[in-house]
Amino acid sequence: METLFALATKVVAQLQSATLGFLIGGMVIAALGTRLQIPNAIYQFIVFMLLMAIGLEGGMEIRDANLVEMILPAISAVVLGLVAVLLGLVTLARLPGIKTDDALATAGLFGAVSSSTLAAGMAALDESNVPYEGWVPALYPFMDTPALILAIVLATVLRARASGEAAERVRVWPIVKESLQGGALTALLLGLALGLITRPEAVYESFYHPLFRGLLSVLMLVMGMEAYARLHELRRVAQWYAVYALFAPLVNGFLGFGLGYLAHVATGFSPGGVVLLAVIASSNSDISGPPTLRAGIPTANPSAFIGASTSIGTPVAIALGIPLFIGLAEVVF
Amino acid sequence: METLFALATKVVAQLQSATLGFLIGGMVIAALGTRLQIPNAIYQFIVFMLLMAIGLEGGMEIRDANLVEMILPAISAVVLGLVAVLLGLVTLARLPGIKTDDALATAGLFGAVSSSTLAAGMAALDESNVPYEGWVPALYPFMDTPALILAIVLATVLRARASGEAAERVRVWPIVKESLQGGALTALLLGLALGLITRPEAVYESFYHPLFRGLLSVLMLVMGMEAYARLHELRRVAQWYAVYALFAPLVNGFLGFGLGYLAHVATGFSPGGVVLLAVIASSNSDISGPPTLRAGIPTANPSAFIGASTSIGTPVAIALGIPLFIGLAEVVF
Amino acid sequence: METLFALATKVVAQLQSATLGFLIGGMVIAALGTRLQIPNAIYQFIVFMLLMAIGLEGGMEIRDANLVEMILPAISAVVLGLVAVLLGLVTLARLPGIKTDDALATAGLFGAVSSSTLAAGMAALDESNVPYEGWVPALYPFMDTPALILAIVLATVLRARASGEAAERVRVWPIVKESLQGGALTALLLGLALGLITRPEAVYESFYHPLFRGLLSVLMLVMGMEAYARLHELRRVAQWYAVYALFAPLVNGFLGFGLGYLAHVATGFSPGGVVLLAVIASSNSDISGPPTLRAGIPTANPSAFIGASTSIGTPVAIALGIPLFIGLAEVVF
Amino acid sequence: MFYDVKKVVIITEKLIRDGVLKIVEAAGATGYTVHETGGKGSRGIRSEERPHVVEAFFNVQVDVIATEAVARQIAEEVAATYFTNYSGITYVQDVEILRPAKFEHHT
Amino acid sequence: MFYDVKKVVIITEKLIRDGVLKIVEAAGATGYTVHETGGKGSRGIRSEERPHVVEAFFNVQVDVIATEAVARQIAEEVAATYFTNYSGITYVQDVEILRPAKFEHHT
Amino acid sequence: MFYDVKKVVIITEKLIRDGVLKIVEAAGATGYTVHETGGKGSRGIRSEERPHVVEAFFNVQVDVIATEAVARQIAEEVAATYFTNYSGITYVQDVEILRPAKFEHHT
Ligand SMILES: Nc1ncnc2c1ncn2[C@@H]1O[C@H](COP(=O)(O)O)[C@@H](O)[C@H]1O
Ligand SMILES: Nc1ncnc2c1ncn2[C@@H]1O[C@H](COP(=O)(O)O)[C@@H](O)[C@H]1O
Ligand SMILES: Nc1ncnc2c1ncn2[C@@H]1O[C@H](COP(=O)(O)O)[C@@H](O)[C@H]1O
Ligand code: NA
Ligand code: NA
Ligand code: NA
Repeated sequence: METLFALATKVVAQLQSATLGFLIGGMVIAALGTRLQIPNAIYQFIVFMLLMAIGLEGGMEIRDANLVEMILPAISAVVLGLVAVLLGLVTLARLPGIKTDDALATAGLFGAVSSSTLAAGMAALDESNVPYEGWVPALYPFMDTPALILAIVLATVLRARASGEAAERVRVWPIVKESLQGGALTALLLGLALGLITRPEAVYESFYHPLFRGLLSVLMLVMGMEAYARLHELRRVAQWYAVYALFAPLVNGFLGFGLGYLAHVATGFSPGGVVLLAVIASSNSDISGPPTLRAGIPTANPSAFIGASTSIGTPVAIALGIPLFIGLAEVVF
Repeated sequence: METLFALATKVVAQLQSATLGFLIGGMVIAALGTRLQIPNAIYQFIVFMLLMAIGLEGGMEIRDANLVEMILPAISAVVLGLVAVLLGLVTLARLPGIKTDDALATAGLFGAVSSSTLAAGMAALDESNVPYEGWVPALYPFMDTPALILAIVLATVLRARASGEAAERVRVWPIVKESLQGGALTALLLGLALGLITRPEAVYESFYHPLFRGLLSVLMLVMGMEAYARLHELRRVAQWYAVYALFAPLVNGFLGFGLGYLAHVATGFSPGGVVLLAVIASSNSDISGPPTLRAGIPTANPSAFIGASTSIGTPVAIALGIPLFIGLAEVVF
Repeated sequence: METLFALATKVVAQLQSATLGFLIGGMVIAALGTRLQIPNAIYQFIVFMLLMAIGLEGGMEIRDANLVEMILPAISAVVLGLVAVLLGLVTLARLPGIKTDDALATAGLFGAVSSSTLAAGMAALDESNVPYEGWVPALYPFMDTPALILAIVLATVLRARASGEAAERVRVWPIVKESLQGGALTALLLGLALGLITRPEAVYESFYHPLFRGLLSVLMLVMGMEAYARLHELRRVAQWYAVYALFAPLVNGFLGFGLGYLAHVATGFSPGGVVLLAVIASSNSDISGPPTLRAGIPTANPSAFIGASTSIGTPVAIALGIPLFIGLAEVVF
Repeated sequence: MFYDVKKVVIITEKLIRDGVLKIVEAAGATGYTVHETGGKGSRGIRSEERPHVVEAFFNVQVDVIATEAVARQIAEEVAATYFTNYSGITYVQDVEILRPAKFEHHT
Repeated sequence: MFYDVKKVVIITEKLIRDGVLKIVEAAGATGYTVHETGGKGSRGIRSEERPHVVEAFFNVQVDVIATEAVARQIAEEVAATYFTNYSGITYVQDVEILRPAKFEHHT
Repeated sequence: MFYDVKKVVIITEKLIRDGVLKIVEAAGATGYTVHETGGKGSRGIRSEERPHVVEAFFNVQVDVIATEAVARQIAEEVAATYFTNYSGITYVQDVEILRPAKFEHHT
């Protein structure tokens, strides 16, 4: 009881965070019909800056990191991405009036990773003074790519089986490439490489790091406005998508917390790292996942997966998930 | 005599300010035919950043402010917006060859507020180490919206009267909404709300505040280039617009100084606050006022009001008004 | 031998610099087919920011500089721009299968100056703690404009001679104007003027200076991606262009080092200044030179000069030239 | 198989885009395409490149594929409603399309 | 001297731009022009202004000048290949050009 | 009432935009509309998306509504003046407009 109360207090306190304020503020002003626009060029650049910062820091940390400590979390990330898709297949896809393709595309998106949620989680941990291994955010692709691939492969196989034809062999490598070539993942991976190989300390400390929190606030505003703008797409599709989008981030997140906890016990994964793994699992891809899925499962209706992800999944992951996992960590560790 | 001399010295010293340098530099390079362009996306983002910064600071200050002290300045702001329009009606509108609609739209613009001039005023006060209440910039909408509304209502009523028809009731609420939904005001109001409700100190101190002065320098450059580019529009219309644009900022500004002074005597409004109120009054809307007026008074010729405002009004308010009001404050207080 | 070894060590150490890492990283991700894009608006703004920073610092330094010390380096800059074009005429233009017009346009580009290389050189000197006179980057136009003019004039004269007609008098002033009106040079010259006349210390220290290195890293990424993207243009033209583009930056740079050394002996030009003069000479215009040349020598094939410059010249100047000249300075001085 | 229908184009101030689109939809068009443009006409130059210091003061072009009747009605209604006070032009062109049902109003 | 040829226009999701351009080139067109646009059709609004939070989810318009046969083939092939799963329209127009050799396939 | 006139379209390098617009105005056109575009033709790909590291090296499209004579003259003059050294295409189309006086030269 007491711990539940402590958890609730923690969650409420998080609601005063500026990060969340910008997200909710974005929804509110969009609902009020503002003409304010953050230009697309600025949005794209912010995403680049955040992921480059994440990559650079990850790369510099990995230089001195104990690689053995990274094995369990990395495997957990892959497992979480795959499990999220399978969970979608046995829940969402079985609901009345839901097409399997649409369900798999949606589950793929929720298994994949959102850079904005990840960055918001990092900022929240920093504000709460909870340290974590600098390479944790770099687990992003370990969860993102497997989720997208599994969703596309399953959809292709099931579609073939349904039409009675022999399933055409799905070529996985083009999907991996397509996924890694996305702007966000490229920035992350390039940052990782530069952090590992070159000496970017000066530019990181003078530019990417100090601007991180501020750029994140602008990104939150954009995500909030976008969440509201996409609501109408959600209204076109079955309400089960909204229900799924409400629960999937929390379920995926708690699974992430659980696997992270095992890594904590086994190889000393830090509490902050556990929280961040949960946040990554809880997040759903809002930037580069959709086109990969649209190309890979062309028969799926984008209104279903994008509305659910952008309008409900991301706000739930940020506004509920992050404070919940931080609160849980304070209770558990 | 001596005070006049002191005032003149002060004004000349201000001319070396970088803010003004960028404004004048912008005019000069535009006149020389430069191909330099500050991209539109950057310009829009700068306006967002400046107004979000102003809003956040205002909101954080209002938290601890004595609300009673804000009453007189807020009322003054409303009065100044309305008086500016009425002054335009009894001066500009009566001049030979000036259509009433055009005059009212112009006076509405000069009654309204410019975020660039406001930000330049804040920077100038900071440079001169003159403190002011952090909520003063948030008076912006108290002057802006009433001025735009009064101009539109008067134009509609007078047009109806002129055509002998019964005046259609002007619906004020849509104009208020349209005005507040503009990008600049939304950013300001959202910042205010976030400053009041959430805890944005960290993001403000690490991002919005340190970038303020630099972004302002770029905005000044844009405003200078734009002032030159719009000159040709001014040439298409009666010269009275240029004359009005030369005097209105100073007259409106001195009225602002006067009302601010009364608030100083009555409820201790700071000298810096008085200057800033004068600067706001002196400024004319160059961003979001024009489309509101164009929609509200469609019969008015945009070349008249935009040329006068952008090419003469804003440079006069920044280059003459700001140093003048700061100088006056040093003499008066 | 030992000095050669020291030089090699130095060059290798520079290869770990983040600046270079971003450049090479850009090429690699472009080759891997990334969809990452730095928006054009951001790119244009970065160029503005870097050149405004260079200009402001130059202007502030010239205020207190001994003007006599600037004479020799300035003359050297002009000479280097002209010599580079003439060298191109007696080498590249004489090669089999090379049209004179194409050769002159290419040599003009290599005689002109690249702001990205210049900024990379400044960052490298800062990292190596080698000081230089703050006005050296402002030598840019002294080399850039003469090179472009000479290339255009020679092409016009030789074309007329070839066609047997009397050469139409080339009007030089329009070319000078066209060159100085380019976005990059305008920003530099405006910055110089503002640095000289106004007091931009505060805005420079709070904005332009701290962002310099970070914005440069993004620019390097763009230049790397662009270098790869333009390779296919190079493949359309004679291989001599690639050969020229490999050697011209080094030859021009060593000439710059040589003239700078003379100025060092004669009027105490600093070792850092000598390096930077070599870097400027070594650089080739990738932004504003091409359209000036396209307009001035319309018969030249842009694939020849742009491919050579962007795909080979700039990477060579940055990746080989800068470490070489810094290393040489450590050996020589 | 190709079918003959019309394309109506409206180039006008961005400010009145929403009003134009309302007319387009009310007339029964099944869709539209919007471009941002700059241009020059009787009321001076509008540029899509320069910072729009004055929010919304540049041009949009709206293209609508529709049946002849709908296309002509849109052109006439937009011109009648807006072109006294706002700058703009409109024109109609022949086009051939593949799926006529896609461009007819579903009532 | 002006010569009669055709212009085929394709407006579709940016995502499949490269696929469309492959069809265009394979059909023998000598070039194309690409615009970024927004619009509304049977599958909802796509905007070119709002941040594309979802990468590549807005419209492109591809214009191709070609001989009548090539133009019609492009329209039909694009529609057959893509318009079941992706949103998009295509239409063909008459145009007059000056240099017919420029728009014929060089084989 | 609709009236028949022409639309001439010029797609060329941004670099020579001002020269093209001078020809357009000198020929007596009353206005023009400018789009930024990318494309591919005989001289390679030009993109409107990538950073224009080389300032001004992408395409603009200029549309001019004018009388038949003016339209054809613009097409021919632009082609003759520029298309030897610069890349570009031009074509002419039929359009129907509402206010013919708006598109005739006021002398
Ligand atoms: N003759 C024309 N040809 C092509 N576009 C035009 C023409 N006249 C006007 N326009 C476009 O329509 C807009 C408004 O024209 P106007 O109402 O004449 O100021 C201009 O900014 C141009 O984009
Ligand atoms: N009737 C129409 N007129 C003009 N453009 C259209 C029309 N219908 C669709 N479009 C364009 O084609 C895109 C895809 O249409 P749809 O496949 O109907 O969703 C839309 O976003 C519009 O840009
Ligand atoms: N067949 C074509 N159809 C449509 N646009 C074309 C065509 N050929 C060329 N263009 C456009 O005209 C520009 C210049 O063409 P070019 O002179 O052939 O390089 C290209 O970048 C395209 O935008
Ligand atoms: Na996930
Ligand atoms: Na005012
Ligand atoms: Na050079």
